[in-house]
Amino acid sequence: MTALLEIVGARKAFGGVRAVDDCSLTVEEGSITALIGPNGSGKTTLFNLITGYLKADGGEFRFRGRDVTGSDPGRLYRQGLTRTFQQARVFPHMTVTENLVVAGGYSWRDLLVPRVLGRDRSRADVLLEEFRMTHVAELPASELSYGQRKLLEFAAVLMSEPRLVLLDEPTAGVNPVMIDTMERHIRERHAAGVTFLVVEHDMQFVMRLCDPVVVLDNGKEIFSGPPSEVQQNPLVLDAYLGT
Amino acid sequence: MSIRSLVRGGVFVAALMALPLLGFEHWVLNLMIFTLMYAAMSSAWNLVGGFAGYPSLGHAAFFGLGAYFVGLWFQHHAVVTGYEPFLVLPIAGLIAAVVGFPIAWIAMRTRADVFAIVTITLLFVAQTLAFNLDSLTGGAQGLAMPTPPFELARFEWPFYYAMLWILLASMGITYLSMRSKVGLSLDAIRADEDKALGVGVHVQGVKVLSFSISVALVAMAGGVWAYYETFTYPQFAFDPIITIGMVLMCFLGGRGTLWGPVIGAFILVPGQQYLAYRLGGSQFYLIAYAGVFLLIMLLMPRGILPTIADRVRRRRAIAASSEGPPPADASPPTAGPGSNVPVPSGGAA
Amino acid sequence: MTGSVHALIQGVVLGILTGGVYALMASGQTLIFGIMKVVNLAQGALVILAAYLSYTLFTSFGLDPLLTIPLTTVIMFGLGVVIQLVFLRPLKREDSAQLSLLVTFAVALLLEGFMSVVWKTTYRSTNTDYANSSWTFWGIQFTVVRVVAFVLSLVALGLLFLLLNRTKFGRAVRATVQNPMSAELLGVESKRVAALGFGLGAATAAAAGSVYGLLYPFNSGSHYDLISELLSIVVLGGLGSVGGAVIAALIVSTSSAVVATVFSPTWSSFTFFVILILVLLVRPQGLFGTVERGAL
Amino acid sequence: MSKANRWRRSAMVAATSAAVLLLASACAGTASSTATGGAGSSSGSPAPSSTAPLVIGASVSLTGDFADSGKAVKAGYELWADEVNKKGGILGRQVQMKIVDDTSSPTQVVTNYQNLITQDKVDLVFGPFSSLLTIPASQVAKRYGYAFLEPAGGGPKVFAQKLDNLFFVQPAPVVKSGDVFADWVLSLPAADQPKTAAYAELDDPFSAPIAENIRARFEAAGIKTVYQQVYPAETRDLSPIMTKVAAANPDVLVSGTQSEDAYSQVKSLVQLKFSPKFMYMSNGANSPVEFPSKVGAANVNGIMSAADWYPGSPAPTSPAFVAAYTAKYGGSETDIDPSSAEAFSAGQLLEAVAAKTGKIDNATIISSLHQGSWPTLVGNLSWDAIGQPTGSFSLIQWINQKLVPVYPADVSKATPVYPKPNWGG
Repeated sequence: MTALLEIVGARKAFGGVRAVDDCSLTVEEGSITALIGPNGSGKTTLFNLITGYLKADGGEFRFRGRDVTGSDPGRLYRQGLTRTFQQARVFPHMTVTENLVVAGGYSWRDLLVPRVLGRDRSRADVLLEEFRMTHVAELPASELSYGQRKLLEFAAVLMSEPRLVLLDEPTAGVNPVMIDTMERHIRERHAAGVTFLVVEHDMQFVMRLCDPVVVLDNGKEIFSGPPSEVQQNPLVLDAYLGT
Repeated sequence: MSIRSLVRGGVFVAALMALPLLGFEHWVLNLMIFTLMYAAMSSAWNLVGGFAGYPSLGHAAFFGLGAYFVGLWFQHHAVVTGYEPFLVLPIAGLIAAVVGFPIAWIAMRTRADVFAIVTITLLFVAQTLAFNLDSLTGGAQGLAMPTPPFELARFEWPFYYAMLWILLASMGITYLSMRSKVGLSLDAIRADEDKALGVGVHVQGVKVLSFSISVALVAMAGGVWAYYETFTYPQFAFDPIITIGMVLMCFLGGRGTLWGPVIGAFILVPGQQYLAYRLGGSQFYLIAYAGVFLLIMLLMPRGILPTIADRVRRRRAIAASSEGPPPADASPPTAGPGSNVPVPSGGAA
Repeated sequence: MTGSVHALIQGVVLGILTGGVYALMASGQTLIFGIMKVVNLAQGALVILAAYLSYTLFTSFGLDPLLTIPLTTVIMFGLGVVIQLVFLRPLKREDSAQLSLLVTFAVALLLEGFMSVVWKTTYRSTNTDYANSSWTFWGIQFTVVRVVAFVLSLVALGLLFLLLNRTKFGRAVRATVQNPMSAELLGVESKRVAALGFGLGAATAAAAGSVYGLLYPFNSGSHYDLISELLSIVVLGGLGSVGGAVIAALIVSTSSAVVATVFSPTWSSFTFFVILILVLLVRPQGLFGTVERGAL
Repeated sequence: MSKANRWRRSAMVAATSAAVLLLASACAGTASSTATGGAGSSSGSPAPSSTAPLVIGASVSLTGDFADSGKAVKAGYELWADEVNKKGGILGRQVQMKIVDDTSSPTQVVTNYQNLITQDKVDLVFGPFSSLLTIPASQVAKRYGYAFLEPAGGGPKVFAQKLDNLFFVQPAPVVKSGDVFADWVLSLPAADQPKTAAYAELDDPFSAPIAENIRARFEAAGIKTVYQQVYPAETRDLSPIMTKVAAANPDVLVSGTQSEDAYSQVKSLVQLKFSPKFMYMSNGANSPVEFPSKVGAANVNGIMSAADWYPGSPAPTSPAFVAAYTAKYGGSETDIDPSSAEAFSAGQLLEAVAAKTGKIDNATIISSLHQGSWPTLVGNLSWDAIGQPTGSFSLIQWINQKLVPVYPADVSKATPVYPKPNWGG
């Protein structure tokens, strides 16, 4: 396997607090890498640095072998790096189909074509079928349940056929049935060749799905390895239990 | 929907086109000129303030730019037929767009609230420039326009139709952008700009584009206004109250809608001008005005159109549910699991 | 030439002395933004209202405008709380930034209408017996009113600082400014803080208004002059940063006074706008603002 | 309502003041003459019968920047209507004023005159307040052939329109209102004349041009300009400029001011302890109550200004005007804004035209006023082809804390005091 995403020495401080402190991390092509750590360990900040929402104070970011340090989220998206948000951010006043189409990526030249073209719709329909959401295709996203919104957000980022998807707590606030649904979709997509980096608190979910697991504490990577070893690692135990 | 909106638009355009032919008194046409002007500008403002969600408070800077451009052009060119000032309007619009582009590029890097402040600052910069570049603008002495040589009976017609064309252009652009990916992008930007950026929407480009088009339309209206007024002055052309008018009408009618700003203008402009004419002497004019303003904001924060549309939809839904099972595609989603989870409001908590 | 050096120094002195008053007005403005994310377009009108209050207390009861500040502060605080409860609290979260702009503008109009009914539209100024006195040091004029205004503003800002840093309420306010969500998690009642914070912002207008009335003639429409300057100051300083507002106020008033004295008053307001645009080019968040992006 | 215009609302309050001519009894006697059709309106208003009221429309600013002066103008118009109606109206027709608010907005002022003329079909119109609103308004009036008597729009751009239906009801265009000061200074013995001059000018159509006009005269006469500065209307703080004036140490300070800036100038000079030998302020200093109250009564002495009407005006019918004013509005003579007096004069001109021609329609008014001079109490008002009055103002000076006309000789009630006493003296 080759490295799809490489981070070397990323740093980010807010005021005096070092949220991410000399953090290095590699996501192998074809993996479902978990990123875990106690609250405040810098997971979300690291996500924001990777996806270009925050500018790092230092460090280097490489995606598909290219230096992408300082790229904005849109550019990374077009290169195949995309993410979901913890709070299921969808566009509430747009229909489910439009939510997918807007994320499908269109160039400058396409700005004046209709909102939803025939080919946009057929692409969206395939995904909606896969996610079993065809019946809500024309509803505004605001009328979906929270779990459905999470699915919609996930489906939307797939519109652009990404190489790497960063999932920020895909199961947070979602009922058990929906967790299974989410897990199934991740597996299917993984099988289709998409790499995942997942921040997650649900350890059972992580253990079932992910390999390797990366543990972050105080903005640093303290462990990286297969899930079976995580629970035995003294550093990780320290970090979670606090000493 | 498309047939109905076509009919609605056709009736609207035909009625306005025919209005001067019906032999109204001058004062009616005069009132209509200002109504159309504000409808056009509010509609143009809507592109940025309504659809993109960036409340510009500086649009009057471009109104003034258009007014001064027309005034200055005819310091050096003669007016013979009287129609020349209308012919240079596209140039005024182009200049406004070119000037607006870099300004939007800088100002739209900030958040919406800072953007509002930066644009109002821009308005005062423009006003200061108009006052201080007196060798160019005539400064505090004001700038006289050529006197329109039209015959009295149809004096208002050219101004009326010029304003009407700008309104139709503005509404046409709004309609097209709503139906195209521009509108899709703007909807996404307004709802959640960060998310939009993260799914590859050309956020900055679309915002700047809509700003440029918007201010170009406003500048053209400014040019017509100055010619009609026959005189312009920095304080009058670069007046915050002009921006506030556009914003208020847009909010009143319903921002982010095609007809909202037009409805807002058709209510507010005649209302205001009539009130000022009939009862303006009252000391309580300003208090009453502010009171109405506040009531609208608190009771109909989304504006008339969306509020009415909501009510109609709800009534229909109630009617439908009492008559029989709702149509399948309109039923609330119950199939998906997890529907018991509380739904956080808005995109960004 | 010594003449121009002298003028420069005089300009700087004037600017700094005036800057204190602006700092006071802007601190209230920026505080309200920090707590509620509301750009308060009524702040200028509140200052003018306070100026009228102290003017009336002075002309009707002969009370010195500086001595009545505690009284006007209480009144303005109450008014601020009422405005927040009646007009701002009902706004829905969605769009509240845009709507609050318009609502506070409407409140400004309402106050203006009210003031023009009560006090008419003639210009007023609070002319105390020390209004025309000045001290001269090294050939530089220090007008008594300005020095008093400056000192007073420092005192008021000092009290504000103490309030924010040494009281429980102040800690709640600062926590809300930094992160409303976690502040709520920590048990801060954000609604109460918002109401009291708006009151506090309005209260700073009391002292500022008394001083403003001493320095300049004003009428009910004067708030338009103020608001654009105040907004620019808070943007320059970074929305929500009290320290930034103070520094920005000094930059603004000093640069305009210096340009007015050394070059020409015609360009003094313009200079400051140029500074604002330049700062925003380099740092869109203002001098001391922090980057915020949605709910990241 | 904009940043740049603190003073514009009080612009021309005292911009020039007009001595009011109560053409009182002269007109009263002619009330029975037969009036023919009213307006020369081409919009086809029905010809009113000879007893129908004579409706006169005017738009003034009752809210917004110009509200203060607008209200003073309204008071003058309405006072005149009351007075003329007491005498039986004009040519037997009762005068009815229709006054509407233009909110100090150029858009509204156009709407208002359009409405007055084409909707309400008033017989005659009077002007609004401020040159800035007079220009668009006069164009509307011109279009419909209405005579445009306007008491408050005397800026250069008003006359640049070259309208033949417009008449500025003051003794001279704003620009020339300071000529009387230049006349006086240059009439002094050479040894007494100032050698150096400073000019501080508010940048608006009613202030800076006055000072510039004086400067041209002074420079031609060899008085050296040591400092000249135009400041924008939003300048709240005049101490920087006054600091420079003091540093230049001129013999004469000529200030093109409105009102608040005049007070601020004086206050700064007092604080700076600099008192020039001669001091002229185009406006502000001619306000009998406000000026001493704002700058301190002890500081007014020696300051000069120009006026057309002022308390104690030597105009023979001024007492009658004052009596009527105080009876209707209360207060005392010193509370009367000269703008009210100027507005009143506009009405008096109508009476005079009616008395002379027996007609009161727009065409008659326009042609009549272009000929001869109209015996008003400030001398005779007469106009050139584009509505510029050809008379001159009176020079007034604060002597012993009272405003007294000092020049020219025919109105003078005291000898001008110079050099100006020091502050507080």
